[in-house]
Amino acid sequence: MFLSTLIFMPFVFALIVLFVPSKYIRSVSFGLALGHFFYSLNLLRFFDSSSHAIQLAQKIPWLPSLGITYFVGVDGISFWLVLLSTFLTPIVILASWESIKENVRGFHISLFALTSFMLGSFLAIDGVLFYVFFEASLIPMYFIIGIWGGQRRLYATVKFFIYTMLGSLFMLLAIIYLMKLTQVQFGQMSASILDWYKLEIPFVAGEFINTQTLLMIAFSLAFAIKVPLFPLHTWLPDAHVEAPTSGSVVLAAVMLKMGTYGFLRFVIPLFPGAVDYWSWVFLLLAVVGIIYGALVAMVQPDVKKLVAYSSVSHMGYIVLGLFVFNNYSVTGALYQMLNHGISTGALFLLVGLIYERTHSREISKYGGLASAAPWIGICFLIVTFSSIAVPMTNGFVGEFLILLGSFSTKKPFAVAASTGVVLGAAYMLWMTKKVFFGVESDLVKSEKLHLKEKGEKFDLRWREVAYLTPFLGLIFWMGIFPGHFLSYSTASLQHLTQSKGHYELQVLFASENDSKVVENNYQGK
Amino acid sequence: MQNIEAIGIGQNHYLILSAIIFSIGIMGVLFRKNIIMMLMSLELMLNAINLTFIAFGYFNGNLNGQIMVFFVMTLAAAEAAIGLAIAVMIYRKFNEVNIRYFEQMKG
Amino acid sequence: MESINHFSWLDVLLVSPALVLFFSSLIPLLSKIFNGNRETNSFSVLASALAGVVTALGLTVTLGSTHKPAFDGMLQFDGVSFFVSILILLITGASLIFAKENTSSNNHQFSEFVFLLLNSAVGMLTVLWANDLMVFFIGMELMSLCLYILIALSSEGKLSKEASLKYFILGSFASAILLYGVALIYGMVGSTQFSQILESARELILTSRIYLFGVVFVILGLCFKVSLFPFQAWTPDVYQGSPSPVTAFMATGVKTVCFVVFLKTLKILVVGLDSSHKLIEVLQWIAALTMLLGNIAALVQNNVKRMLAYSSISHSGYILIGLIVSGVSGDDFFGSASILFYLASYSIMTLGAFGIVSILEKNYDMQLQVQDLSGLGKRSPWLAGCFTLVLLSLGGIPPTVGFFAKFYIFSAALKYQLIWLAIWGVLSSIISIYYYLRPIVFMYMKNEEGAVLPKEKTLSFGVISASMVLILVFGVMSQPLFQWIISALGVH
Amino acid sequence: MSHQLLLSLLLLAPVLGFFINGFNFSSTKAIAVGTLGTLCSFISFICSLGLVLKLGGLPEDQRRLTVEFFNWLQVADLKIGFSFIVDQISAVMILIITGIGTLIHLFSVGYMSHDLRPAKYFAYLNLFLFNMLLLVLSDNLLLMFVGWEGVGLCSYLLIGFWFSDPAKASAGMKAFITNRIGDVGFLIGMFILFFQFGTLNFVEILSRLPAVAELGWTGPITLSCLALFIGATGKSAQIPLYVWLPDAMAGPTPVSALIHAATMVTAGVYMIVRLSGLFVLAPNVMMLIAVVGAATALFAALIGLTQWDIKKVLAYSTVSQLGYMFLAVGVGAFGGAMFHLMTHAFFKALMFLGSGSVIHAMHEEQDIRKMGGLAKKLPMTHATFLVGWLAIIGFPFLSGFFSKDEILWSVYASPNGHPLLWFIGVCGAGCTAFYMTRLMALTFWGKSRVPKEIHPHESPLVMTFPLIILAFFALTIGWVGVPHILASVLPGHIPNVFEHWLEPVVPKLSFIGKSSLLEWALMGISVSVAGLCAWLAFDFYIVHKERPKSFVLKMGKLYQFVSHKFYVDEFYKQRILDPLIEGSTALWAYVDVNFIDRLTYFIADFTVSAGAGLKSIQNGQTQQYALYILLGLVTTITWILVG
Repeated sequence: MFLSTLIFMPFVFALIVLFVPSKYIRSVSFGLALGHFFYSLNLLRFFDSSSHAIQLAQKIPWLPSLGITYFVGVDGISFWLVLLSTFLTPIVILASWESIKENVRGFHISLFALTSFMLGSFLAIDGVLFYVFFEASLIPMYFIIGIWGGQRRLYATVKFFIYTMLGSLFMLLAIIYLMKLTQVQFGQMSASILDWYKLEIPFVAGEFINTQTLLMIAFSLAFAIKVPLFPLHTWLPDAHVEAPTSGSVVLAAVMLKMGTYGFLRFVIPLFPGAVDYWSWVFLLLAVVGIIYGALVAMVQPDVKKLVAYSSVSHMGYIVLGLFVFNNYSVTGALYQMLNHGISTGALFLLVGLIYERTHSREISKYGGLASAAPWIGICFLIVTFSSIAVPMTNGFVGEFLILLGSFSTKKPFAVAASTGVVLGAAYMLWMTKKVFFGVESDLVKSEKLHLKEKGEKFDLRWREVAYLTPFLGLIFWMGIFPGHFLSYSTASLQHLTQSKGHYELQVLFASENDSKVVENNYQGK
Repeated sequence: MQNIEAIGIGQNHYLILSAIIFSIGIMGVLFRKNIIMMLMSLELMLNAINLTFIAFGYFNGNLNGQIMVFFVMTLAAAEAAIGLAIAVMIYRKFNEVNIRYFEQMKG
Repeated sequence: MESINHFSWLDVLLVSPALVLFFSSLIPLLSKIFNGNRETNSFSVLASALAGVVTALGLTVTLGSTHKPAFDGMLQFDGVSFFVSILILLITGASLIFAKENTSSNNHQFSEFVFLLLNSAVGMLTVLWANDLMVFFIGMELMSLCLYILIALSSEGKLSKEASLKYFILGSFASAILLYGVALIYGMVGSTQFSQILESARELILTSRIYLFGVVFVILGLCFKVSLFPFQAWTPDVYQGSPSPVTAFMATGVKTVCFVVFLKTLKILVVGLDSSHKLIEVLQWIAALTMLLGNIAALVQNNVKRMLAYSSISHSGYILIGLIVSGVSGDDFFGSASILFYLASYSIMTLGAFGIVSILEKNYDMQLQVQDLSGLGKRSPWLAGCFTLVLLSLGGIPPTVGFFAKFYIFSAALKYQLIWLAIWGVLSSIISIYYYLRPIVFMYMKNEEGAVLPKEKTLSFGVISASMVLILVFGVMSQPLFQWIISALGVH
Repeated sequence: MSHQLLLSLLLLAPVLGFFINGFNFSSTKAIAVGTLGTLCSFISFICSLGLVLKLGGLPEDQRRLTVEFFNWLQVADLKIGFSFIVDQISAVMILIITGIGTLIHLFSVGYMSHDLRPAKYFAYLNLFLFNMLLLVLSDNLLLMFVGWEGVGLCSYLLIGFWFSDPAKASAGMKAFITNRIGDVGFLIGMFILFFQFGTLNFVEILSRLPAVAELGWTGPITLSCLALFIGATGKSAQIPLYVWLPDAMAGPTPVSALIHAATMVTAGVYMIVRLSGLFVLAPNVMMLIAVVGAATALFAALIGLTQWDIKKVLAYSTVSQLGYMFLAVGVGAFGGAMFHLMTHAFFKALMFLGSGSVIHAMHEEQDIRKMGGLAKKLPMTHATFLVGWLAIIGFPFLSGFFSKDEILWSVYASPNGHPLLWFIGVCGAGCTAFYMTRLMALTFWGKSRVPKEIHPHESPLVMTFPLIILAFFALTIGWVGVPHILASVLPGHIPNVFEHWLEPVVPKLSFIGKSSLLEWALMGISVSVAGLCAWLAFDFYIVHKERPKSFVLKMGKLYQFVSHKFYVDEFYKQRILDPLIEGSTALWAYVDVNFIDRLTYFIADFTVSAGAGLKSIQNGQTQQYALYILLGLVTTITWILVG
């Protein structure tokens, strides 16, 4: 019940927000989200990090005619992603405190719905349930970008929606096909991922048209668009640029992770043969993405676009780590998912709060911000260092493990990817230099004056301090004590990498009545 | 009746005839511009069908065919009534019975 | 058909829902006549009509799902007809409510309107129950003829008349073709009763060209009614020109009934489509082209009703996939179940959609454009929310019922290796997302103010809200509905 | 005190200073924050002294103190502890770092007294100390890399300390990015080592080394050494990655003294010495290191001849001296390299601080053409600078003399060495003597060319005191490593303490078969070349001042070429950076915007126009609709009958 409560609590919050007087919406939402986060911390208590099984599971019949169940559970792979999602909700509520002025109620409802769907997709162990959450999460994000976004928000949001939808619908077909396979092979239809792991999916090496390869392509398309992997990334810069700060944060920090999580949960364990055979394609795209994203980020005139392309580059590392598929690289990739969530999330928050002050995202209009707002400068520098993987920050651990893992078996890819280390530093520092260093630009000066007249602070305000501090804390905590975080995932990842091709997972149910025997009352002929 | 068969007119003749009449009806609907003429063509099609029914009924040796025809005739009447009503209404409204006049909605 | 000595009151009881509908349809008309051709209070007209519908619904539910022939085997009652007749009665009730609160239908001829609508519903029920090609045809004509006039009854002066004329000419044309098919089948089988056709179909379909012609004619006649390519051309024009409540009624009721009959006739006339793979091929192409054409053409529409019409065409394509599955799958009912599920969910969504359009129309000659919706999200959040939900559901996005409808259809398709159709369906539904999102964009994301401002239309609001609830409930818990359909199909 | 406690304190003191000053970064009380920073640094120095004494107290073959704080990263076979090792090599380093560091902190108190953000400065400086200590003390490559990047980071922050000047901010960025290129090499080297030996711990790696040297270029040891050397070229400013160091002079001068002369830039040398057991197994790489070192030594010295900025001259000098260290390492004279590292740290820190004192006195003027005759105005600075000058040109019996001589001798005599390398080294030494004398002459001697509005004055004691201390060491530190031949003739038989100290941890060179006569001769040659060049410079800039001009006119293009630093920066900009930027812009424009997006639009537009095309089919004509029905009918029937 714990996980279900976790998933559906935000829905209830959304309902509550519907009836809260408009004056209190923000504070009530913040309180609720914070409560939700603290509630989710119970996971640390309940979770047994020494086991690789699906834990705290709950399974009840949902659509028994097709063997579809409401089946949720958590393991080392999804553990931190869940906490990351719950962690971000109160933060983005704080971050949007002043920037969201219209339709505040709707915004918070969307946000809560989004949280629910994201949690659901990380916790779902049933393929169809996963799909439902995965797909449904598009809707609130669509609204968040479309309603509270910037100038070209319509273009961006529709592009985002259709792009993502394009991939996921093919995944739907693949899910259905897997269900059909369970019926053929086990005599009973099942949408449980755990059953799918046991399937023998026909695979012919070297041929394009075979079941496993096609299914892999269908799944990968969905996740590759979500990640996004080069060359399917063009929706991302637009979506990020147009989204409001909070939207960008959630999009970058959690929603993109749904793609990499999908690779880890579905593609890699389900289609070992095909993934093995075709992994070079993914590796190639990942490496191209790393370099391409970095190169293109270097020439962006828009801060947010730069950060967005840096996301493309960083997500390339994660995919590289996943498809190299050894213990180091997968651990690194998982860690990098969190890192990217933290550092890119913080970057978007900072870019957002700068935008709130100056109403411009054009890099060339900035300059000398560090003199005008030293605290913002410090925060930005720290986050930049995390993003370019300076040791002692979180980013380093992930990137190092990914590169180390890649180097053991895929040397050329690792070497190519490591150029991203240099390029990453180049574009981030270039941007930092242009925006923060140098003489205060006219824009900064006038906006500073403007705020001073209004009696507002130009440097970091307390609310902003409140939501940036956790990020900065995490950046160092995760960088200096990665063991605290990795220990929860080690068992799962080790099991995953060691049982390639015969991956199976046990289930530990939260309690007796969380596992009802599922009667499959329809058996087709 | 025997005479008909004696001179070699069989079921197929009737069917072909009715098919021809049906086709004429179709052509009428397709190419006549006058709504009234189109309605008449529709009636022609229905009557071709009636012929088919009768022919089959006769050659199959059961009466159902004939009974069908009564139904069809009733329906045809109802259809004609409604069709004419619509025709009259639009003639009153638009002073026009050319089908090409009614192309407001398209695309 | 020897004599009527099998007549029993039980048969009358079985058809009593239709009778109740018919008699209740007379009440407003009679009261108008006795009032000296003056229109009585539209509310009381509605009340009496609704009372009839509710009584019919009550009778249907009470009679339950029986498997009985009636009237000498002319009618056949079974689980499917039970399920669908409930659906039809609900649709009728909802359409009546919309009609009462829409200016294009609630005019000085509202009594006539109600009379015709209820009789059209009677026609639908007849079609549903028919166990004989001729009865089926008569029911269909009753349904259609009423609709022709219903469209023309609109207060709106130009487009509705044109729509009525178009629908009448094309409908009659298609009916004639269908009837010709009936005649040919009759000629070959010697009877029009389904049970007798079934006996000889397996042999005839392989040997007799004329029978095959007949089957093709009947099927294509049905294709016209459910607006499949290339017989879809009338749909946008007619849907656009008709009063919105009538459109709602047509788009849901007619399509549902005709698809059910389509399913029935396909099974009976062709006896397992495997014996006629050519026909299957044609139907596959029809399905593919219909989905594609409907979705692509809808992309460029600005008129909301016209857009929904094209969307309805594309949905027919999806349903046809299920139909093909149920054809090739022999006695597995998964295809049939998926169709029925799709029809039910499609009806809920489409009723909601046209209901909202009906509410939004300021006056009878308003052509609702997408641009008119601008800013609706602010002015009328509830209605905008409902429309959003409907559109997302039509687009098949979870967690709505539309998603599960597509899910079942695609499941069925993949189960019987119709992979390319499933992929085609997926591709075209991606196209569809664009136009389903467009009104949402206008409602929430445009700053300018649109033309529409919904007035207090409580009853319609109620119906729309109910359909929203159903969309969500069945979206989250589609099992009960699906279970019901499976049991209606006679599986235990 | 136990060595654990000492080490903790050694590391924690600067961190503490960083945090206190960092959170208080807007404080302008230079004295207070400076004292705090210096104090922290001094505590570290005391601790390192304590540690070294402890280490010295141990028997020779057990001189190794290890401390493990916690397990940092553990994934499968990879176990990286937050653990440290104090042995002979790191002992030398921590003494240099904290000792010179403390002096430079002290100097900074005076130097930064008028700055707006002294607290921030001292915070960064303390952070640097911490990272540098991390670098030299870590017992594994990964933790070393942490310090390695950490010092780079601090260098970035301190070079761009006055970030309001875009040029200075750019210099910091350039330093960081250039270093990053090297760091990639370091990373890759680390990966190869890890997969070869299954560990990143220095002690374990060295204990698992094979016995025989690896020939060829593609063996894992050679490749890893090569990659690590690339890392070293980045950090230690060797060809081809040296370009950042001259620009790094944008930072405050004490920073240049500490980071860009004494400590950080020598990290590459330190790393190679640390892994000397590994490097000797890769003779090809060793050869490459020697060649690169020699080339850098000469190349940078040549550029140094033509520079007019006092700090730039010193910067190129640093690059050049680092080249000597690499030359030494390359020929296997690890001890010599460490020795030169140490002496160079003293005299170069001294000269940088001296130049800082000059700049301070000149109100931030750095052009030596606008100086001259400062010896009178700045007597103490001049005196100490003089010591530095003598040390660097290799004046006999000063520190530079001993270390440079040892290197040159090793280069000539080592089995890995080559007379040609020795020749290059001597040429470099000649150039060094020339440009250093030139610097002295133009800055301190001759007539004053100081602009009227500037009134130079001697720096306060807080600045001159460190100068004096450093000068003292620059004079004397060489005596810890007196060469054997010299020791044999000098009274008292001074032992070579330094060599003896390092003996257990670095491979020793054998000079069997090389006569001491040869050594004497070579020493004589190098000293006289240096003396000659120094005299030449004196002649050029003091005696015959018109000569440089005519000389420059005579050399024409060649002079231009050298004074523009061989156009290396321009080359990098035009051939690498500009194409990269242009290429990226093109990539963005053509791949993203014009290809992927265009393709997307094309598909979308195509679909939409297909929809518009369907409008013409749906033309509203009833009879045409009926025709479609008929056509559908006919097609279906034909299909079924014929198809």
